[in-house]
Amino acid sequence: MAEMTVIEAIRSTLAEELTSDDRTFILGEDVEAGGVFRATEGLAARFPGRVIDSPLAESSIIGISIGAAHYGMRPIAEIQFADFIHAGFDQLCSEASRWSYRTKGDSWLPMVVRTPWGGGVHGGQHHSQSIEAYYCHMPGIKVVAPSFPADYRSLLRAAIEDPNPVLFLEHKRTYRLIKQDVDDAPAETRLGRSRITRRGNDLTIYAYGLMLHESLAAADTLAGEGIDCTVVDLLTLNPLDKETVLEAAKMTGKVLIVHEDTLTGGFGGELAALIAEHAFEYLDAPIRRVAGPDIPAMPFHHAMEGFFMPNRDKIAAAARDLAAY
Amino acid sequence: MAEMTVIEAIRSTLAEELTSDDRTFILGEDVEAGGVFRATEGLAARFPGRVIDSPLAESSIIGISIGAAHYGMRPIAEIQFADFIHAGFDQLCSEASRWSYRTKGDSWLPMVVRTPWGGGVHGGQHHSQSIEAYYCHMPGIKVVAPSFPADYRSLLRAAIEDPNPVLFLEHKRTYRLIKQDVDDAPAETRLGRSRITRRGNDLTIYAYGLMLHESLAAADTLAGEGIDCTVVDLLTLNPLDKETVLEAAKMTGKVLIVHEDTLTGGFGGELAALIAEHAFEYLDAPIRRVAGPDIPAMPFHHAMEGFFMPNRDKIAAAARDLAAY
Amino acid sequence: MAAVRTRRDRSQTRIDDYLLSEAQLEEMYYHMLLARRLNERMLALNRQGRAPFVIAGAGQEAAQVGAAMALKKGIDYVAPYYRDLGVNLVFGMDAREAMLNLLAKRDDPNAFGRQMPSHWGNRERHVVTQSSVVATQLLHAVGIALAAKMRNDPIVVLASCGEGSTSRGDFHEALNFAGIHKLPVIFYIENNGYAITERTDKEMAIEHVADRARAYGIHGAVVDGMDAIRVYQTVAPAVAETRGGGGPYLIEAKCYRLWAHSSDDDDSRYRTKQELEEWARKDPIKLFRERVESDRIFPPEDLDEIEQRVDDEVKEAAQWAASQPDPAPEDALGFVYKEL
Amino acid sequence: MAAVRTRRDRSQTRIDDYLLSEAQLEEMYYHMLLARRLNERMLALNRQGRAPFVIAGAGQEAAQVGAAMALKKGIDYVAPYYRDLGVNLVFGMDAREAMLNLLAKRDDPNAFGRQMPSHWGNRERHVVTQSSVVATQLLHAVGIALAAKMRNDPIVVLASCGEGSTSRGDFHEALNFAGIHKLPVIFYIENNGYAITERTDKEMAIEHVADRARAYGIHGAVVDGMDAIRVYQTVAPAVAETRGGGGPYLIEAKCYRLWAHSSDDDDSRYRTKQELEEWARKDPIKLFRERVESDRIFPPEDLDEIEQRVDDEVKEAAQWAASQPDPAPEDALGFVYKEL
Ligand SMILES: Cc1ncc(C[n+]2csc(CCOP(=O)(O)OP(=O)(O)O)c2C)c(N)n1
Ligand SMILES: Cc1ncc(C[n+]2csc(CCOP(=O)(O)OP(=O)(O)O)c2C)c(N)n1
Ligand SMILES: [Mg+2]
Ligand SMILES: [Mg+2]
Repeated sequence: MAEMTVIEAIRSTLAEELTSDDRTFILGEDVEAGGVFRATEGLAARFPGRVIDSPLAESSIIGISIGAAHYGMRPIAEIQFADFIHAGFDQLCSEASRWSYRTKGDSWLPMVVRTPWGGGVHGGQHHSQSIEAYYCHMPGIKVVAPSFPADYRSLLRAAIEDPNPVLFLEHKRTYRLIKQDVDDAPAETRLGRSRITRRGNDLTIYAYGLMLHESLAAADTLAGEGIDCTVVDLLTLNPLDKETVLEAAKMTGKVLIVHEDTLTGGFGGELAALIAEHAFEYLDAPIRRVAGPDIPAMPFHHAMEGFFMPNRDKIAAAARDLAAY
Repeated sequence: MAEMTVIEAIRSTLAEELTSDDRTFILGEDVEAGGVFRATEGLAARFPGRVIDSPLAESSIIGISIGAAHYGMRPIAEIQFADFIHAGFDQLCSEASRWSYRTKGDSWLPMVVRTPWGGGVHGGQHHSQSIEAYYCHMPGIKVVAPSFPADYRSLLRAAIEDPNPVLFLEHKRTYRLIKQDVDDAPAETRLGRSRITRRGNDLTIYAYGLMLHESLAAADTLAGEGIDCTVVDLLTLNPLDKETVLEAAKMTGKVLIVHEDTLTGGFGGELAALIAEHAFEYLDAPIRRVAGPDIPAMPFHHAMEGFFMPNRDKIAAAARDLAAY
Repeated sequence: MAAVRTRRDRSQTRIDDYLLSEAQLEEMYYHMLLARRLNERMLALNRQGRAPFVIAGAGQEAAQVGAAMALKKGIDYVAPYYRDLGVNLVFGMDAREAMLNLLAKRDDPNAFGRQMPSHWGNRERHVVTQSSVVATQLLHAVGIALAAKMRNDPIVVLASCGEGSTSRGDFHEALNFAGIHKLPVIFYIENNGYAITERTDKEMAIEHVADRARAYGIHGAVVDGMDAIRVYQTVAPAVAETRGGGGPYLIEAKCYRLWAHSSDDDDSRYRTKQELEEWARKDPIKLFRERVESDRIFPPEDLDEIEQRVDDEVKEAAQWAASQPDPAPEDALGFVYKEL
Repeated sequence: MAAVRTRRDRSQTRIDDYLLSEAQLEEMYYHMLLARRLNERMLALNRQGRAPFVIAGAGQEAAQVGAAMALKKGIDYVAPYYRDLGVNLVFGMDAREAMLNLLAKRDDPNAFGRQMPSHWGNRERHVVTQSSVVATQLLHAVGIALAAKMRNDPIVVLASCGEGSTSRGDFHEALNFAGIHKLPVIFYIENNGYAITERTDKEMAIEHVADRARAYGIHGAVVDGMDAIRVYQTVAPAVAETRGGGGPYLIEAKCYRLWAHSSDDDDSRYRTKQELEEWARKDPIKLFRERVESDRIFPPEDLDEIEQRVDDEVKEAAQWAASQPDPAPEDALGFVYKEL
């Protein structure tokens, strides 16, 4: 048992995977020097030739990883900030997501694209974005967004071992903020499973990333007020664990969906639609969403950033309304 | 009054706008020779220097249009197939969508990106895609998807005159399929408004593009069976006309959302979420969606294409279930 | 590679002028001709309403077959583009498979009916699966070459595309990365003068795409892509050099698109009959036959016999493929994710 | 352009060796120095916890000010990148505005607190708004130039970025289009040796970015970016030529990033003190002062006075800006769409 931050969980898992599977390698900007968040610190020296600085070109980071994965390697690409993945959208959408489908499984791509996402770090418009909605609408790509260090470890390992392209989202605000005692033994988390982290009968909150922690904090506060929340840590966003999602909705009949991403067209819409179709008869209240406002991306100034970011207070306020409905 | 196909409506509107506003020009692949769908046929000769062949490079088509719009022109970019816009995702998301926001209106972009989308034309994976969900999650971009020639005319004009970037989606299957008598006088359609095309008390169908026509056909069939449908032609998808959407849902209490795009993370999720939050008390049945299956994109072979495409029969079947609920 | 049924045992010894043996020359002719005849049959089927879409390589057979023959089948990789039927034939596709692909049959080994025709791919044969999006494959080729270099596998990757496709950012990013890491890649540009309706001057302000090699610190070469032998003689040494660690090549084969862009295109709106006729005189298959005939490599009867064999194969393949099963509607599902 | 308060009326006549007048040389020194002192103050504020983020142009002032001065203010356009404080000062930003921008104040005319500092933009001043995504602005510059050419407006657009940013596809697409249409654009690469931690050899296999000009049929030039006068002398004729229809230029200014990448970066992990010290000797501001002093353009007191004036302005601006209003939380809303 050791206490680990999120970034330590990631770094240690990368080191373990580089050790145990010589098909793995890391490709990304500045990764040899350790990367801007130091996720790859020390790895270039330990694994010579297997931690590779790419030129400043995101389409190539993804496209080259595709080629290497096709050849049988297990590339772990790093996109320095999720905000810069957009130039790689075409390679992910037109190529990676369809590699297996269009060859009926003759070819496949065991590759991971790791990238720091999310706000609350004074990153402004281009260092704070949530990108999951785009990739949750891309069958063929798996999207993972853990919240706790232990899950970062087990899901990153699972992502690397998965024969499909996995977008591995690391909430940058949590890198050093969230700590947890982590077992040496691999955790049980699997790709494609969500987890009911807390059980309560009054309403269900769905969240991932930083917002999962904010939701848990809100649930604590609410418990003191006699409102008992179920909190679902979604973990894998695509493909979604519909079973757990629906089970949790049916349990409480009231649901609150939380994400940092802007509201309209965000991932919460899909969750709400699923529940409104498949748990309709259990619903006791309108489906509520707490999300970023419909502006292009998070503004820089801390006052406006605070306005943008959902947090425990906004979540608790929405939950109170819902409980009272 | 003249009968016009969709493609004629587009071509004639382009000609009119090129005539009436010398800030307009067309930029895209093969547009000088008329384009692969002949939307710009004859225009290069009529408007010398204002119909410009671009190299085969989508990021540049969008990025250059941004610059020209910033300078005060009104570029009308053509992306040959919506499937190829992905390489321009970054320019649209990181740049175009935020130009006004990030300068607090100091700068703005009167530009249109026209592109043929949708399936049912034997186009396979890369000539059939629906792309609206990505751009409906991009505040700052307007997304328009008409269905009838008259609306193509009025909305294309409105898009060109709008001071914001507009993604103008042209369903390629309807180009020559759908005809309508079109007034000389401009139609009333405005950006940002949906239309209740047909009124009925039993349930509400939402659709756009080819699926609007399929939904109307389904509604005809259903009327013969005593099921009266309201059909909403969404027209502008982003920003959405929430008022009309909610009004139509409240009117019937049962809703069926139809789109060609794949289900999960599609635009239908947002519609469902809105309704499940803001019309919850009016709902008499689960919110149903008819959409493409969760595969990366439409397969080529006609049998599999048919399997993919929603159509009047699938819509009618879902509507019958819903009516019986 | 599909066995080429030679009429008699051709000599394996190099003919000095050619740097190719009789056996290789026969293979060359066979594959070029097979590509052309298949394409002709495909277009005929399209005109009869029996094949929804054809995109062909007529005029580029020499560029394709000459280059592909310079590679080691079973070892090297190709990341071809839609016109590269010739490359695929050399790499082992046969006439039947080509017809399965055209008709999007259930058992098409490229895409099982899921993609448009001419979107190649076959893992076992080292043909990288491709989409319709042009130039993306150049990066895949670089990734394969990087991986092979990391593993010390002495392979070469040939990635091809049209000259218009070099306008895309991915072209730049691919050549830049390959140059930095001195990867064993041949970027092979089939410059057929058009990108659908656009002539080369709409795509670039320079005459030779190959001149871009310098911008990446890599080797460049231009070759007459209508001459299969010259193509082979240019690509083969480049393959050897890049295999030996000499770094990537950008090779431009100058050829011509003898047909319209695709079965959906009407090229009369943007080019003249006269231009077409001029180029038809340089037809790479005609030129090849003239040369080997006048050099008396084979007796004309042998060449006629190859023609006959190709015709028979194409006919048989078209009939056979037509009777093969179509995908079922629900074959649209499955393999979205690979299960291992 | 912010009025430069000259100590006495400088001569407007060109000094032969310089191709610049006394007045221009004073302006050059003033702007370079102002850029440096502002950046120093910004970093100090960051270290005091009063400014969350600084990204500076120290070492690139000569490259920036020399190039910007070659343009016609009010007529020409710049599409700068985050290090280009010097360019912005020449184009009319003053010290107060620079500080408003640093502190993301409500009235920052670039981004009103909505973007990180050093994301410039001001429509009226012809400074194109920019994001953090590198190299996208090269295409915007091309679009402006295309529009201007269509309108017969005799303007020039200067688009700048770092050498690392030239690895992106947008660089290629921008230069290619500009070359095809012979547009009046100067692509201006400030090669400071690093892209965050990566040296130039990780970004390209060639020595000079400017050598890429040929790949696009455009002009290329390399200039010592530590020498403001040389920069001016290189860029000014290129501006004249491209304005006259001579087509685009790719100009590479060789300079050096004297500081870490940003206030968040620790450069000790990837470069040596020794390297830094060597380059510090070539500090462009020091070099400039030495040259004009030894050439006796101004008496040293004049230069001291400029220094004093700059210090005063920076101090005043920092104080003034600190007291300016912050955006309100709900200022996050609005202007998602432009209403006309
Ligand atoms: C990214 C992208 N944009 C547009 C298209 C549509 N398209 C298909 S082929 C083609 C022209 C390609 O020209 P070139 O690269 O010269 O190859 P050729 O067809 O001449 O062999 C275009 C524009 C596409 N397939 N991909
Ligand atoms: C598309 C994109 N990818 C990554 C980044 C993160 N990033 C910011 S600056 C930078 C290095 C830029 O290097 P260079 O172009 O040489 O400019 P310099 O900072 O040296 O002036 C990187 C990788 C970014 N801003 N945009
Ligand atoms: Mg071509
Ligand atoms: Mg640099």
